[in-house]
Amino acid sequence: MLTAQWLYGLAGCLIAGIGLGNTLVGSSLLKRVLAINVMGAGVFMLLIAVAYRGPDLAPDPVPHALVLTGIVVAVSATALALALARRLDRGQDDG
Amino acid sequence: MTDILGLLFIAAAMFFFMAGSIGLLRLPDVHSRLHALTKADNVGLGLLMVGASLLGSDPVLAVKLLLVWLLVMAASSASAHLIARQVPSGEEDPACK
Amino acid sequence: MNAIDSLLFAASLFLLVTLVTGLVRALIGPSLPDRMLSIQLLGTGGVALLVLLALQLGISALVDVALVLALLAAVAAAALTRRERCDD
Amino acid sequence: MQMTAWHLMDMLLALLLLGLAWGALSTRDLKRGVVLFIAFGLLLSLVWARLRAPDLALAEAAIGAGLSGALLLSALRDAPAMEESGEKSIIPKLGVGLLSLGLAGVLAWAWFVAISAGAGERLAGIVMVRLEESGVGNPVTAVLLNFRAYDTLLELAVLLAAALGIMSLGPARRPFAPPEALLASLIRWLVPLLILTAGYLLWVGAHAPGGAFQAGATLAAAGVVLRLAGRHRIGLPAGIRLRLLMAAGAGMFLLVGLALMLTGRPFLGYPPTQAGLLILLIETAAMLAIAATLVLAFTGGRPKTDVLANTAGKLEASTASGPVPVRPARAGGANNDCNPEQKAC
Repeated sequence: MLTAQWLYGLAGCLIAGIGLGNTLVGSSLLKRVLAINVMGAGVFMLLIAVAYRGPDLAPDPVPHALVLTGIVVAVSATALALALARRLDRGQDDG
Repeated sequence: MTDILGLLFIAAAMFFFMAGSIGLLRLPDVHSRLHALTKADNVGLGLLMVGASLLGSDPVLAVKLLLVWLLVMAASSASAHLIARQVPSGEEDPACK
Repeated sequence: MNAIDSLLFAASLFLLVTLVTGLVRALIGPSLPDRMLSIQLLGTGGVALLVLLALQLGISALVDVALVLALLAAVAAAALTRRERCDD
Repeated sequence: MQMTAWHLMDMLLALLLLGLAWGALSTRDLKRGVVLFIAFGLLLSLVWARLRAPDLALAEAAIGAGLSGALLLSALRDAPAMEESGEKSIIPKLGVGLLSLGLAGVLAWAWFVAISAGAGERLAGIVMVRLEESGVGNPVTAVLLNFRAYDTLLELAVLLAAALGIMSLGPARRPFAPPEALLASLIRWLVPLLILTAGYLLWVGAHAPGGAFQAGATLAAAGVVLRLAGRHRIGLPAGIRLRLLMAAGAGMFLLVGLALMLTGRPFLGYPPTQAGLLILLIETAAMLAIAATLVLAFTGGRPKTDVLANTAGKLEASTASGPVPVRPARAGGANNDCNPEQKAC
């Protein structure tokens, strides 16, 4: 087992944990959106750590493809969440 | 021989990057930090690109690296200018008030 | 591992440490432009680190990554500094 | 020596990422949080490069460091929605801590299982063996557009759904002020270069790192820069053509899949001789759709001059009754660039 897999894998787990905690208790909507993104990034790190095979070997392309999909979905979900937050704010102004 | 020259260039680049970081950290106000950072880092990157081109010994790579350096210079001088313009207005929220 | 590689490693480590040093400014601020400056440092330094990694790992595509990073660095700075129109 | 050098770098990077994640989320100052999050994205791009994932590094450099940053920095302007709510979470602190630890633990367990599984069972081997039949030389592109094309089709559908959601939530933000001279000259060379780079990434994605996602994000950056410079025309078409463009990615995928079924092949089962061409076709459409969606996401809503949406708005205004307040600006948004709730307008 490679040290890089350990390091990035466990860092990914912790980052996902930090993200989840802040998603639950975040003090503002924007903060919660950031937290969800951080949580996703942690999971991505975990997957890419699993795909890693060492400095001289080609890594596993399947997790790479999964994470690439994930990055794009994450940014579109973030944009949707921000649009919802903006809309929510206007709703409060109206009411 | 070219390898040694390349490494020397990279070592010189490291000096400039260090100077930029220290400047960013130690200088007293945002304008001087901007000044130190933008200048030092772009010189550092230029030296690093020369070094990497010498080590890579591939003309295509060298052209690409040169292009990237020019881009970074143009982009960072523009953004440095934009950031500098931002400062006097009190940096705060640009919404219409 | 030959001497050139070890020296490249040393350089990338050194570069990473200078980037961390610069990130302290993002942490302490105080103003938003101050923080953005450290992002700019991370952008330029990131390009440099990518070039070094490209040499060390032998992945020439990392130079393409550096190119994209260089192009996109300007976008974030522009996003920070632009004002919305309000005179109409 | 080599191993220790890598270890030092890995440790530094992993600690730095942890610290940035913590710093971005633990601060009460949102500006600081957003800037640290952008730094987190930039650093993540370096980590992908270090872990030999240049495809991801490209996507992260374009999206994580560039587009997300621009998106979040503009969100900072919507101050009221983003302010501290002051509400206490209903979940007790201990519970949150336990849940977070639980997630970290479950992930660590999953990671351990994945790592310790026999190397022979991995999909990587199958991908590498069958790469030649896929029509492309880049294994990540092969997985995305051939071996697991369904995933990517559904991803484009998710993207379309997000775009539709954003469009239906309200009008776009107000446009930006006209650019100063320096920014004007910046976009004069930056926009063409971004478009050129997008084309390059799309093309090179067949056999080297790159592809529709990275290209789409880079192309979107061109639209974002134009928007930031206060341009009215940012490359997005209007009306029905905008909708068609946003649906182009998933649509082209479906068309190709169905056409293949007509020839007696399974859905999205490309014939090996034409696979390369078909993949390029789908990727081109996907790139355009991704770029349109991301630019639309940055503007934050449907275009102010959107004919279809404005007719819909008028209908809404004429049929709405009772407690639902319909403000005039939404129905007649085309002739008024200002949101009424902004005090200055």
